[in-house]
Amino acid sequence: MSQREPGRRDDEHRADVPGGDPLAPSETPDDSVLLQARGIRKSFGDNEVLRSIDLEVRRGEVVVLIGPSGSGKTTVLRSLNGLETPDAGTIDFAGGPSLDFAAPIPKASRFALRDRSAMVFQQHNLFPHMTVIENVIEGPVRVQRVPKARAIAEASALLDRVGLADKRDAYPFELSGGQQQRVGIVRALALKPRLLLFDEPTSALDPELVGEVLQVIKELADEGWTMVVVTHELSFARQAADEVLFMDGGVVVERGAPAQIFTNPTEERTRRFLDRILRPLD
Amino acid sequence: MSQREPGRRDDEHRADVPGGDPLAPSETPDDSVLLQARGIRKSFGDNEVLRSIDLEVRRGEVVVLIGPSGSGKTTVLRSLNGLETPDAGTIDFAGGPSLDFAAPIPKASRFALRDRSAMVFQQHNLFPHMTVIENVIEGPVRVQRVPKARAIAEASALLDRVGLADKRDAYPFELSGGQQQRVGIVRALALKPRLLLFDEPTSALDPELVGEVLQVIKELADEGWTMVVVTHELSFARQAADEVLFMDGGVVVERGAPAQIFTNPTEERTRRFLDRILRPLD
Amino acid sequence: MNENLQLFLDSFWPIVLGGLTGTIPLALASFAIGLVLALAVALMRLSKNRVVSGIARFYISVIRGTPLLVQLFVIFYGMPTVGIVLDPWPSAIIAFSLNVGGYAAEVIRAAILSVPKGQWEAGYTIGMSNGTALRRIILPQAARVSVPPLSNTFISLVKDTSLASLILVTELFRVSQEIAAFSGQFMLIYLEAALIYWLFCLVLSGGQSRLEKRLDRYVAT
Amino acid sequence: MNENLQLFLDSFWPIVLGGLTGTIPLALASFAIGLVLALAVALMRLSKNRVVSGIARFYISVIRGTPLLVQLFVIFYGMPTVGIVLDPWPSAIIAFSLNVGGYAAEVIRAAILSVPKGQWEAGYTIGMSNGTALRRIILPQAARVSVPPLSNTFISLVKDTSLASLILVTELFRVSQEIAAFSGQFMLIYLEAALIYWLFCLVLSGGQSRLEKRLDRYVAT
Amino acid sequence: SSGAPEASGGASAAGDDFGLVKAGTLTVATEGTYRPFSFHEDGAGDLVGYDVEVAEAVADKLGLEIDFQETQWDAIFAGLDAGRFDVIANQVSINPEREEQYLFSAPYTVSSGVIVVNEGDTSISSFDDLAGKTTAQSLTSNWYELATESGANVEAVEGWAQAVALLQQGRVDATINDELTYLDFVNTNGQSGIEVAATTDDSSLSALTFTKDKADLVAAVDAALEELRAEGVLAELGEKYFGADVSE
Ligand SMILES: Nc1ncnc2c1ncn2[C@@H]1O[C@H](COP(=O)(O)OP(=O)(O)OP(=O)(O)O)[C@@H](O)[C@H]1O
Ligand SMILES: Nc1ncnc2c1ncn2[C@@H]1O[C@H](COP(=O)(O)OP(=O)(O)OP(=O)(O)O)[C@@H](O)[C@H]1O
Ligand SMILES: [Mg+2]
Ligand SMILES: [Mg+2]
Repeated sequence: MSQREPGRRDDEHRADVPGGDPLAPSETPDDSVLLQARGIRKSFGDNEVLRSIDLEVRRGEVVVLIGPSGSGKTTVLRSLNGLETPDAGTIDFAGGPSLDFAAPIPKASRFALRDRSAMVFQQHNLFPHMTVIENVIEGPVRVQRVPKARAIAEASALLDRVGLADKRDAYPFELSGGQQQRVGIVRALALKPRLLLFDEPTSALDPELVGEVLQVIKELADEGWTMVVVTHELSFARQAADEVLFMDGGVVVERGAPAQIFTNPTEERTRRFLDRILRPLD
Repeated sequence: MSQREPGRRDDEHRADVPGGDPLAPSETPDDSVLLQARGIRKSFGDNEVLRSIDLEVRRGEVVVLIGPSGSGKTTVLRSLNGLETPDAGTIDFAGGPSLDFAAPIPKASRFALRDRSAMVFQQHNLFPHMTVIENVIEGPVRVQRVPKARAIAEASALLDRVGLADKRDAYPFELSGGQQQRVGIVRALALKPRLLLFDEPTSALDPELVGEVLQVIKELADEGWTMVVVTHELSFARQAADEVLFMDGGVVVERGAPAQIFTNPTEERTRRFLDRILRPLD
Repeated sequence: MNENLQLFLDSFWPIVLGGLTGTIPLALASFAIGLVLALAVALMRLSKNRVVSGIARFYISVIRGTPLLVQLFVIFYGMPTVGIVLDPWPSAIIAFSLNVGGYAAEVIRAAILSVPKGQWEAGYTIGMSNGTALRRIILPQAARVSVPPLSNTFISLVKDTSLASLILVTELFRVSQEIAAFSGQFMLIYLEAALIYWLFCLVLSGGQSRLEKRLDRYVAT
Repeated sequence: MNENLQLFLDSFWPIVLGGLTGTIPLALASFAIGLVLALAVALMRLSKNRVVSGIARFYISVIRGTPLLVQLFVIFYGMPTVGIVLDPWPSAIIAFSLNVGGYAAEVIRAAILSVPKGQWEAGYTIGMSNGTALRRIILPQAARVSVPPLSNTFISLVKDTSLASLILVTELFRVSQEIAAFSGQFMLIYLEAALIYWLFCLVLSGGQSRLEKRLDRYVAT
Repeated sequence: SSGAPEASGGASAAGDDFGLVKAGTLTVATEGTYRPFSFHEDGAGDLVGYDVEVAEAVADKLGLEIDFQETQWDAIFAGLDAGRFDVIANQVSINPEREEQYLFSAPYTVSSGVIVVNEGDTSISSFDDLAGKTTAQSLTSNWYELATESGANVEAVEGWAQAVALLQQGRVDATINDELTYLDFVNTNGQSGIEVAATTDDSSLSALTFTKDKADLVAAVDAALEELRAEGVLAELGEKYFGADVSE
C-alpha cells in the first residue's frame, strides 16, 4: 500500500494472532452503508458502456449483478476497484476514500480505492511464475509490508480453510481450474479488503468444479464478508444474495431481493433474460 | 475427399437440387446400426485414457456422452472422427470403412473414417482468415470437389436455416460466440456426413447464448440426423437424447435412456457426478 | 564545410543508384528465394522423422553460427575448387538466399507452431490432408504472425548485402567505399551511406505496415 | 595439403584465444549493458507520452536502419571531431551496446506485450503500482518469452563483433585476418574461423537451452 | 581455367593459349579503392589509377581485351587462387613468402616507404625511433611487417584514410606507407598537418601477380612491360599520377 488513509482502523490486521480466524471478514456486519456509488458513467470511445449506475452496499451484504454479455457488469466492478476510471459519478467508502470523477483523481485516492476492495477474476489471473503461497503473500508482503513470516502463517491458514493446505508449494499450472480459482479467492482475502469483488468466478470452470468454488464464496458470505458478485449461477444468487441487480445496456434495469427478481421480475427484459438462461431450449 | 468408398451410395449429395432441404440428414432413420465401436483403447504415454470403450449408434439416434473432465469424452469423439488413432479396438461404419486398430491403419481408411463424420468443436475452430461462407464451402469445394456455385447455393441455404443468412460475408471475429458456433455446425453439415460429433458445443458460450445453439442442435436431432454429443447441458440431454452414456476414468460406467440415468442412476459415481452439476451448492 | 557539402551532394545520387541497382534487387531476389527455402527447412524441422529434422537443424545451426562473410567466400571462391564456377550475381543470390533460408526458417517454424492446433483439426475434420490443411488453413494464418520478424530479417538482409562487394557485386556500400577512397572523407561518406540505408529501411517499413494491415483485416483490432 | 593442415593446427589456438580474449568479453559486456538500455527503450516505446515513445522509435529506427559498421565509425572516428576521444574497447562496447539496445528493445517490448493484460490487473488489484507490477509480475514472465529471440540477438552480436577489428579491437576475426594476410591462405583460415564461431555458438545455444528450461519450470510442458 | 596445363616452354603470342579465365580477355583484379593506384575518378566515375592504366597498356600490347574485377584485399588472393582472375594489379609488393606461392611480373613500381608523423613531432626521425611507438597500418600492406620489425605497436586499420585520421586525432604516433600514397594525399589535401619523418633505404618493388601455372602469360607480360618501358609509356603514366617516373 503506498499510503494509509487516516480513517482506517488500526485493528485491520485482525488475524495477527496465528490461530485467529483467517476467514473472518474485515468488516463487522452492522447494516451501515460500506460503499455508495452514484451516477457512474463510462464510455469507451463512442461506446457508452455505463450510463449512470447507482449502487449501495451495506456491511456484510452480498450484492449479485446479473445481465447479458456486454451490459457493463465487469466495468462496474472494475470501476469500484479503481482499475477503470469512470467519466463521471462518485464512489464513497465509509471511512474513505471519497472520489468524485468530475475532476481528475489524485493517484493517492486511486490507490486508496484499490486498497479497500480486492477482485477475483474470471480467468483467475494467478501469477504463473509464483507458487501458490507466493501468490497469496505477494500483496501483503510487497504492498502492505506485512512481515513475511506473519504473511505466510496467515496465508497458510487461509489455504487450509479452502482445502488447499497441501498445494502451498505447487505452481498454478499444477492445479485444477477449481483449485486455481480458490487460490485466487485466498489471494484476495489475504489483503483483508473491506469489499470482495467477484467477476464470474466460476464461468471458466468445468461444470463439476463449479460447486467447490461457489461453496467457498457462499461460506464467505455466510461469515459476513461484504461482496459484489457477477455471476450466471442463479442458484447461488438465490441462496446467497441479499440483493440482485439486473443490468442491461449500461443501466440497472431492475433491482430487488432474489426471491422477487427470480420469481416475479417486473421488467420484461429481466424476464426474457432469465428465461433464456433457465430454459434455453424453449 | 481423397477417395470414394465402393459401398458409398451415389445419391449422397442429396441436396443437389437447390430447394432441396439442406437440413435433411444424410441418413434415413431406419433403426439399423450406423456405427459400431468395440473395445477402443487409447493411452497417452503411461496415461490410459480409454480402457475398452464400446459404442453403438443407430441411424437417426442421438447419443449423449457425459462425465467429469478428463474422463475421455473428447478422446472418444476424436477416435470416431479419425483425429486420434486408438491403440486397439474396432470401428465399423455401415457401408464402410471397417477399421481394426490392432494393425496399422492404411491412410485411405483413415480418410474414409473422417469422411463419414464431421466434428463441431468446443472452441468452434472456425478459420479466422475466411468469411463465413468461405468457411462453409471450404470442405465441399476443396475436399469433396463439389462445384463452387453449387456449394455456395447449399451453404447459403444452410446458413439461412440457422438464421445467419445476413452474416455470409462476415469474418468469424465479427460474430458473437453463439453465431460462431452455429457457423461451426453449418460447416459440419455442409460435408453431409453420416454422423455429427459435437464436443461440448456450448460450454465456451455466454449463458444467454447457449439456447440458440442448443436449439439448432435439437432441431437437427428432431430431423433425424445421427449424432454423438458431449455436453454438460443436462436439460438438452433429457429432451433430445435417445441414449446417455456416463463415462469416468476412461470407461463407460453406465448407459441408458435419459429418464433412467437422470432420475435413477444405478451407479453411485453417476449419482455423485449429477449431484455436483445439478446442485453445486449442497 | 562547403566543400564537404558539395561532396555530399555529388555523392548522393551515385550511392542511391548503387542501392537501386545493387542492394535492392539483390535483397529482393535473395529474400524471395530464401523464403521458399525457409519454408521447406521449417517443414523439415517440424517433421517427426528425426533424420529429416536433424538435417534441418544442422543447416540452421551452420547458417546462423558462421559469419556470412565466410559463406560468401565459400560459394564464390571455394566452389571453383570443386569445379563449380558461378558469376558474382548468381553466387551472391545463392549465398544470401541460403542465409535467409536459415534465419527465416526459425521464424516460419515459430509462426506455424503459433497457429492453434484446433485449426489443423478443423481442417482434418472437413477431410483435408496434411498438405491441404497446411496450405489453405495454417500458412495464411502463419503469414500474419511472421510479417514483423520476417521484415526484420529483410532489413538485416538489406544491410548485409554490403558484403556482396567482396564477391564483385557493386552495391550501395561498395559505391560509398569507392567515393571514400577517392576523397579520403570516409566519415562523411559512410554517414551518407548510413542515411541512405536508413531511408531505404523507412520505405521498406512503410511497406511492412501496409502488408500487416492487409493481413490483419480478419482479426479484431 | 599437409602444409595446410599444419597451418590449420597452428592457427587454431591463436584464433580461439582471439575469441576468448576479444569476441566473448566484448559480446558479453555489450550484451549486458545493451539489455539494460533495451529495457529502458522498450518502456519508453510503450509510454503513452508521444514524445517519449517517439524518441524511442527514432532511436530504434536509426539503430536498425543503419549499418553497424557506420555506427562503429561514428563513435570511434567521428566523436573525436566533437572532442570525445575514446579508446578502442570503450568505443566498441558503447557502439555494440547501443546496437543491442535498439534490436533487443523490440524483443523486450513484444515480450512485455505478450504477458496477458490480466496479469497487470491482478497486480493492481493487490495494490501494486505500475513499477512494482512491472518488476514483480510482468518482467519475470516476459523474460521467459524473450529468451529465444534474445539469444538470437546475442549470437548475431558474437559474429558482429568481428567489425570491432575496424576500430582496433583484436578479436577472433582480426586474428584470422592477420594469419590469412601473412599466409595468403584466406579460404582455409576463414573456414577455420567460421568453424570456431560455430563452436562458440553451439556452446552458447547450450546455455540458452539450460536457461529456457530453468525459466520454464512454472509452465506445463 | 583452373585446370590449365602447366606451361610447357615455347611461349606463344596467341592470347588464347595463356589459359585465360575468359579467352581473349585479361581479367584483372584490383581494389578500386586504393588511391592513386586503383580508384574511381571523382569517386563514382570510371576506374582509373596508375596500376589500372599499366594493366590496360599491357593488355593492349598483348592484343587482349581487359576486364577489371573490383574486390577487397581479403578476397583478392582467394579469387586468384580460385581461378577467377588472371592477374592482380594492386601494388602487390614482392616478398619471399608470396614468391613461394605466386609468380610476379617485372616490377612496375619502385618506391620507398615513409614514416608519416604529425607536423612538429621530433621524437621520430628514423625507423629505429619507432620502437615502443604506435603506428596505424593496413593489414594488407607489407608496411605492416616493416612497422613490426621496427619494434612499433601496430594498430591495424582499413586503409590509408583511417590511418591518417588516427594520426591526426593523436591516437597513434605514426603510420608507414608508400611514399607515393603520401604524395598523392598531400597533393589533394595540402599538408594537413602531417609530414614525413624518415624514408626507407631499400625500396619496395610492386609487380603484377599471377598463379604458378601462368608462366607463359608472365613471360608475355614481361615482354610487354619491357616494351612499354622502352617506349616511355610507364614513365608517362608515372608523370601523370605522381609527377615522376616510378617504374625504376
Ligand atoms: N477496454 C475497453 N475498451 C473498449 N471497450 C470496452 C473495454 N472494456 C469493455 N468494453 C466494452 O464495454 C462493454 C461492456 O463490457 P463489460 O465487460 O463491462 O460487459 P459485461 O457485462 O462484463 O459482459 P460479459 O458478461 O461478456 O463479461 C462491452 O461492449 C465491451 O465491448
Ligand atoms: N494429446 C494428448 N496428449 C496427452 N494426454 C492427452 C492428450 N489428449 C488428452 N489427454 C489426456 O487424456 C485424458 C482424457 O482427455 P479428454 O480430453 O478425452 O477428456 P474429456 O472427458 O474430454 O475432458 P473435458 O471434459 O475436460 O473436455 C486427460 O487426462 C487428458 O489429459
Ligand atoms: Mg464481464
Ligand atoms: Mg473434452
